[in-house]
Amino acid sequence: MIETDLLAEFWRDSQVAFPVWSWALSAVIILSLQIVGVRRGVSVGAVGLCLLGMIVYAIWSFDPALNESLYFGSVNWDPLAQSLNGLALVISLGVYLMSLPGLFSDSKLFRLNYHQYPEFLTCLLLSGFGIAVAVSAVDLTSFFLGFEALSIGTYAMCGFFRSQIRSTEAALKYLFVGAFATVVFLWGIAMLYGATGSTGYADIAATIAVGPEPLVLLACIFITAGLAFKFALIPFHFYAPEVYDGAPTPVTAFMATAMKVAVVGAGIRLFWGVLGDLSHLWLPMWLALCVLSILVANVWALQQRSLKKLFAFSSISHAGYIGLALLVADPSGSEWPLFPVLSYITIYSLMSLGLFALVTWMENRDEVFLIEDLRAYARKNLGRSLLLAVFIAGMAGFPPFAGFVIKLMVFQALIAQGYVGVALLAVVGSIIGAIYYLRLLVSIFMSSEESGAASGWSGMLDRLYSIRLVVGLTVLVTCIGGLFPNVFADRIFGVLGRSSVNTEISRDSSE
Amino acid sequence: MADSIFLLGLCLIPALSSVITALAPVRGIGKISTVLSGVLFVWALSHWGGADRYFSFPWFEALGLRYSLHLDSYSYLLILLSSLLGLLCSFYASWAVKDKAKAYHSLFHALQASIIACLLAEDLLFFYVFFEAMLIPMFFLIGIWGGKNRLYATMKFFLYTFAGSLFMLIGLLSLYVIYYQQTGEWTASFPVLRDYFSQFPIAFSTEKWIFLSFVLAFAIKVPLFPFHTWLPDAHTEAPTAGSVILAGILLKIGTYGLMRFALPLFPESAMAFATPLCVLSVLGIVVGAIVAWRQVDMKRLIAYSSVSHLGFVTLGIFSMTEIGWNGAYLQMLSHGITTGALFFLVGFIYDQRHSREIEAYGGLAHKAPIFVVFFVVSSLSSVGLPGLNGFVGEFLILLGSFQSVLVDPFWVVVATTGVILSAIYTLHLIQKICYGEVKREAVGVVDFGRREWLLYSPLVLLMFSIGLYPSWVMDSIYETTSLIFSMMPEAVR
Amino acid sequence: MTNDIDSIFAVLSGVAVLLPLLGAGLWFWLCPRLGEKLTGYAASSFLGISFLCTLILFFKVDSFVQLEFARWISVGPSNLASFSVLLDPLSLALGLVVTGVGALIHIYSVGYMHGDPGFGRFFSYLNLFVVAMLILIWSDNLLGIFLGWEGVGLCSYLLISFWNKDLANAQAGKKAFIVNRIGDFGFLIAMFCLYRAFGTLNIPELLVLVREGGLADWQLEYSLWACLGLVLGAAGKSAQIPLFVWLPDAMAGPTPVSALIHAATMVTAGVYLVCRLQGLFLLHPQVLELVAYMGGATAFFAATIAIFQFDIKKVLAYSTISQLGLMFLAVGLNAPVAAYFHLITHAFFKALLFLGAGSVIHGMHHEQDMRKMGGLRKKMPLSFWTMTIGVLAIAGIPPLSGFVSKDEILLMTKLADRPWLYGLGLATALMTAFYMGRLWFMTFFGRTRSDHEVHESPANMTAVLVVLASLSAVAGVINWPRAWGGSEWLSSYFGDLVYQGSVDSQVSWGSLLMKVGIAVAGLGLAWWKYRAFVGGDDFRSSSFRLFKGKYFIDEIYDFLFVRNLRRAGELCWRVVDQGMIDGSLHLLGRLANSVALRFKRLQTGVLQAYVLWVWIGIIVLLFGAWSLGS
Amino acid sequence: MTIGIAHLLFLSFGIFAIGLCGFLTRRNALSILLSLELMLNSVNIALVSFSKLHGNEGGHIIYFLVITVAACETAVGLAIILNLFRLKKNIRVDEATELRV
Repeated sequence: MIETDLLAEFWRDSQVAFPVWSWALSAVIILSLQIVGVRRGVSVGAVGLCLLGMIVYAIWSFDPALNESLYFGSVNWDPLAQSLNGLALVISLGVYLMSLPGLFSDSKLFRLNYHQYPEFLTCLLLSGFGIAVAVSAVDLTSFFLGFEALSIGTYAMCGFFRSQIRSTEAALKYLFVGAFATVVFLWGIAMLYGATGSTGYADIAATIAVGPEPLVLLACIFITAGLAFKFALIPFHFYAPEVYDGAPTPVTAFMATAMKVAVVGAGIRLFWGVLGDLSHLWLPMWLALCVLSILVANVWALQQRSLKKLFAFSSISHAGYIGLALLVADPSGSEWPLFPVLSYITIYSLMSLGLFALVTWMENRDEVFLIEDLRAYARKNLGRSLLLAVFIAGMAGFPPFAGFVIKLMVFQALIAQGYVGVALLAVVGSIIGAIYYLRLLVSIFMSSEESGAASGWSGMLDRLYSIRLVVGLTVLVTCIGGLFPNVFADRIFGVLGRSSVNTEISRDSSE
Repeated sequence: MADSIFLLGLCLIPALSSVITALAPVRGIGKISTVLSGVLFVWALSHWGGADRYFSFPWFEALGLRYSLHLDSYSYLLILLSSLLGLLCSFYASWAVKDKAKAYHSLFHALQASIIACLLAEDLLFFYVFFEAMLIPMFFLIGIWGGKNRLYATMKFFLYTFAGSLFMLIGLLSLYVIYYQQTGEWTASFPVLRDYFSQFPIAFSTEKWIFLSFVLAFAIKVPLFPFHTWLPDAHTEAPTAGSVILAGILLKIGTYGLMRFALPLFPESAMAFATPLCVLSVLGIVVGAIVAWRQVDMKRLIAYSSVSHLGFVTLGIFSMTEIGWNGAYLQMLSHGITTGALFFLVGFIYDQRHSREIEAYGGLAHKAPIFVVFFVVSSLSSVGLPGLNGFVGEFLILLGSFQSVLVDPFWVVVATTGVILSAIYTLHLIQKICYGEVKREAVGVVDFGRREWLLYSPLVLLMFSIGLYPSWVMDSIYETTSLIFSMMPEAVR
Repeated sequence: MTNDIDSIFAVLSGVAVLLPLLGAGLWFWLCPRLGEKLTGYAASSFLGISFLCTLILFFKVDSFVQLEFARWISVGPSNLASFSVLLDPLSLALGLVVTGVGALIHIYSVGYMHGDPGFGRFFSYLNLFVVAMLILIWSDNLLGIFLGWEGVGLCSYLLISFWNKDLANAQAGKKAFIVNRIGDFGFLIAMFCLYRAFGTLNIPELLVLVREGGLADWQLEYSLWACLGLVLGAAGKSAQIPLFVWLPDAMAGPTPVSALIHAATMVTAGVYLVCRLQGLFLLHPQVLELVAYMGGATAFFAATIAIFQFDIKKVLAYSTISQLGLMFLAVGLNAPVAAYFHLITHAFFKALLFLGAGSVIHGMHHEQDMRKMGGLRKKMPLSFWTMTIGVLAIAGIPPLSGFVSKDEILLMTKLADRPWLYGLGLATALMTAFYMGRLWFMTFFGRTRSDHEVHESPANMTAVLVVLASLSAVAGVINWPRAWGGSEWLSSYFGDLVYQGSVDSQVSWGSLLMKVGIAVAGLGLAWWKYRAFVGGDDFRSSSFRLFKGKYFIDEIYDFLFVRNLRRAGELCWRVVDQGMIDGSLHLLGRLANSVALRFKRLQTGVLQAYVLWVWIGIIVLLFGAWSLGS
Repeated sequence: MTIGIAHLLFLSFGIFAIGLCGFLTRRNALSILLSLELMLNSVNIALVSFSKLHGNEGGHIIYFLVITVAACETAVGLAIILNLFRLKKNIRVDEATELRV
């Protein structure tokens, strides 16, 4: 006999955390529509509507003061979770809009594989659900549940183009290496649980504060390794280039951005919330990993021939920057520690979303998209190459664009916390980064040889203007973000940054 | 006119004209672009002799970063020079640039906009943003309309400057953070920082590194001796109007930065590092000159001569004397005019015969006498003949640095040998091109038309007017220099 | 009352300087419209007017006048330099010579340059030269002098490479400008030292400060360096020992140019400068000693070369260097009046000799080699007689001006008891007489060796020759020594403006006879060797190879400086720029790419390798944390 | 002697090591899946033993979750392996190097 008050509490929590389980609800709706046997277009439209509804609700219900722990302490719905969930929603909408034109594409590959398009979208929604849970989890179990839902959803999406060996192989690689990473995570969780005897973040933090056990050191290592894997930092990054190259481009966009959003949310809570006092253990490791990945990823990208592999390495180096931003999100550091990390993750996600949308628009899915295909691309399609130039300048961090502002935030925070040496290394990294970005610009605009294959491709038939919408909005963000960062930075992050996110993180301000 | 309207107009006119030329029809693009540059020039001219102007609006409120614009005679004269050269370049490009003219003019005006914004900037980070933003239009100008191995040149140009200035960013941010740690308030506005750090100077060990990061970025831009190897490639491969603006203005942003930001902010470390930097400048003068003598390509010769002339400017700056500074600033202006004219002249014959080899020409004095007159006058001004603008700046720099306590007179004597070396390579160039029998390429050269007269006469008039009566420029320069020096610590004055 | 006199002086000096400047701007585009004759005479009349103004000034000005026209270079309050005029005996005397001889040469050039396509351009340059020369001698501060200094250097460059179709002329012009520039380098260093020592560049102020004395030792040290710089500048401009190489090559220009610039006026700028700043030089007697020895050595050395030249203008060029050496000798021994006197007389007879040579060349259709001339006595009588006066004057035959002024210098050297220098002076006088006689006999006597049909020069050229001949005959009276009943007008005119060394009034007939004997002996020797000259080489034996090769100075300079500078340039370009700096950057680039390639090989595509790397990562973290933790 | 937490941990580490070796050496995709399962179960043992140590049921909850997640992963894994087989007629992992451009 279930006590009625438990049920009542569960029902009340659900009303507050509607944005979290609304993902799962919409996934269920789509599946039920499929079972009913509705036409494919209707269910695809339904997904769009659900996503839009969720975004509107998230914006409407955004309340910086709200900070409740729900579902018996397993999830904590605070501004950090709300904003990252909103970002995940925007990313999913972007991926949805990017993959939409595939329906009308006449190439055999799309016609064959887009029969399961609604199922693909269900995986997308379920992965989104995973992010929402992972971002707001304050308990080891919900943290594990969130990450697993996200990973498994993404494995499935990677393999969407069943008829193409590249996509299947990408899925295979991603699954096996990802599964291993899950085992690493599990060991971390097990040891943490073993050392402290409880799974809630608050209790773990309390026990650690009393007296840290040797087992916790092992737990730190495994959890850092797990998060580093999801971020694809250097020693754990090997899967990223091939999976990003093989998977369908919208999925690559999702992996490059959404995974990082989940890791940022979980990382803040885990690192600064739970293991805050042990920072002398995990901080040097995380710092080394991030700096290594900024430098090595940029060097590694110099010799890449495939465009998407190049962007994979660039996203690895950006992950390094986000890692550094995470590093300086120390609550005792500055008056609003989360500012650099959140501004970086948002601008970076929107920029790379736009970039990959542009790549989907330009690419011809049947063959590998090499860099030399882009030679003298500006001769025939000037518009798309100008957009590409803006994104490249943004990702490389050239000043008038938003990419520079977010790097500025990270450098400023690093120097404020005394990591001047790290800032210098990060600068060297972005110089190396500038090399291959410039090479790209040079080959697109300035090469005098005959134009590469890309100019010949007709590219995705964007009848519903969905890709152009995504690209247009993100270009706007990149330009406005650079020249007038005040427009959005102050309102959204100032508020968030300044209001103390009262999970365990901001314990100090209360003490 | 209210400060805000004027300053915003100064920034927005080139930006808008960049957009307008991008959208305008291809047919009359040359005229439209020239008219727009003319508007900017007149707009800048209208402030002649006016008092300083201030205006600022928030850029990033949370971090106390503001778009703060400040116009004083240092930035005003450079803006005037930039808009004048811009007008001449647009006029020149209206008939010289045929392929992708719209993109050319649009990028050109974007370059003007970022230069002016950079010169007006008083907030350190705002200055940094446009100090970098300048590179992108220049990168495309050199890359698309450049010469044979333009790809190498433009990559090298962009990466060199980008790398240098990123280290300045770290220095800048550490200054910004130190100010926050000591006063608890975020701001990067230059006067606030300067006044604060003149009362509570930073420990010399940290100030040294910040100063060096500033000097590194500006040394690459100037270029100071060891960092100059990007200049010859960038100048040789840039299109004519591009190399005029590159030589005329972009190099001066480096020296302007030194005079405006680096030295006033860190006088102690400036004094400590003055001697080695002066020695580097003198090396730049001598090496730049003797290497220029060995060049076979005209533009490369003029590029190395710019390295030599700007060696004089940095010598004047680092000697930390009032005369030296006045001379340095005047030399910046006159170098802009002279080298601008020289690049236009080389462009004039390059566009007709498409060859920059010195050996390919000869005996132009008989085929294009008017061209030779202008060429000889500009070259003599670059040699520093008294009565022309090159001499006044050079003389004041050498006189000032001779009085300076920071640099040993021996080095100033070595710098003065630059006067001989500049005569050697310039006369070598004049003789090879203008005198002797009419050789291969020179046969086809057509002399000046009406539009060339219109293009070159303002520059030559400026050369003579600054040469014979420099005080119409010197007086306003002197005001700002004495203002800056009055804020320097006692030891320097 | 004083200010309206000043205003008259201002107008006069203004007209004297600005009129030719206006002319310089007019002639080159007015000439095609007005025709050669009109342009030439208009230019000469402009010069005539400015000569008249100088003449009026010469008579009107009693002690000295200082007028300021406009500010030039000033840094805030401290006014470094302004366009201002200092009219005193020194500048007015030279001003008269410059404008007088200049006007005569302008008239001569109308005939000489007849039919030349660049006629207008030539007269513009000549007018510009006179303007620059006047600025040089009339300016009251060192920067003004420097403006004139470089101006005349520029005009000499433009005029030497006037016929620039032939690359040799352009090369000579370039050489002249660069060597002058080395002199200007010395001048600049002097100005910096003076400004640092005395804080001003204005000459009267400077001389007052020097005369007050009580100078700190660092001021003395800087003024020493300043004097050395000024000597280097003077040597550069007046073609003395280290920097004389440009004058012989400067003969590539038209002959009137050689006459005006490289004989009468520009080359004397060095002497004027040292006389003007004599107060400063007196602080450092050892520098004056250096000047004296430099002058003596140059005089002797140039004379030895002149003997072996076959080109008529080259002989006169080396003779000019030699005579200038004598002037510097006089200045070095505190005899500036003797130097100035010789300067004035030299201006007359050297201009005469050059213009005479010019008319010979004009007659011989631009043939300059004396071996191809000879026997022109009958064909060009007027040129012959005027040239004879010139040759006799420079050789030092008594009544003529050359004898008087050279005797004064030799007298001063004897009085200053410098045995070596006196010996050099006498040897120079002997050699001068010999090579001038050689020139005289080779050109006008013996068989006519040239195949051209020779004709006398037109009237406007010969008239100038006659005027100059009479001037160089009579000029001795300007400073006729008291010992011979003269009034020594020039030294009284200078008065205390310049410091005069020891002057002795009684005459020593012995040394007088000895000097006349030397002149006659020189001419006799020349007569004996060249009366039956039939062409070919006159000094065959190899021992004279050193002299014929002009001591190989040009080759030595080229070997020491030019080639090394070229090699240094190549070194700096190839090794430093492309090798070290660019090399290291490219190395960095290649390094990055090779590392990238090695990384790329790590991507084997095999699944297990990636998982292994994950595990390795964890193990590394473990060791890192363990070592950190313990 | 009683079975203490140390013994249980050694057991789970042992099984984990076996699973890892299997994972790294096997060529066949299916056997890799099997070794993956083995590794997951080794963690389960550790979880349950910690739960026994601390006497509360935190470990058991995670254990149940791990089982469900392992099932899902295997399902997706099998689907991908099936698809791989359909395309390449063999499921040898070291030949799946199409993406090594």
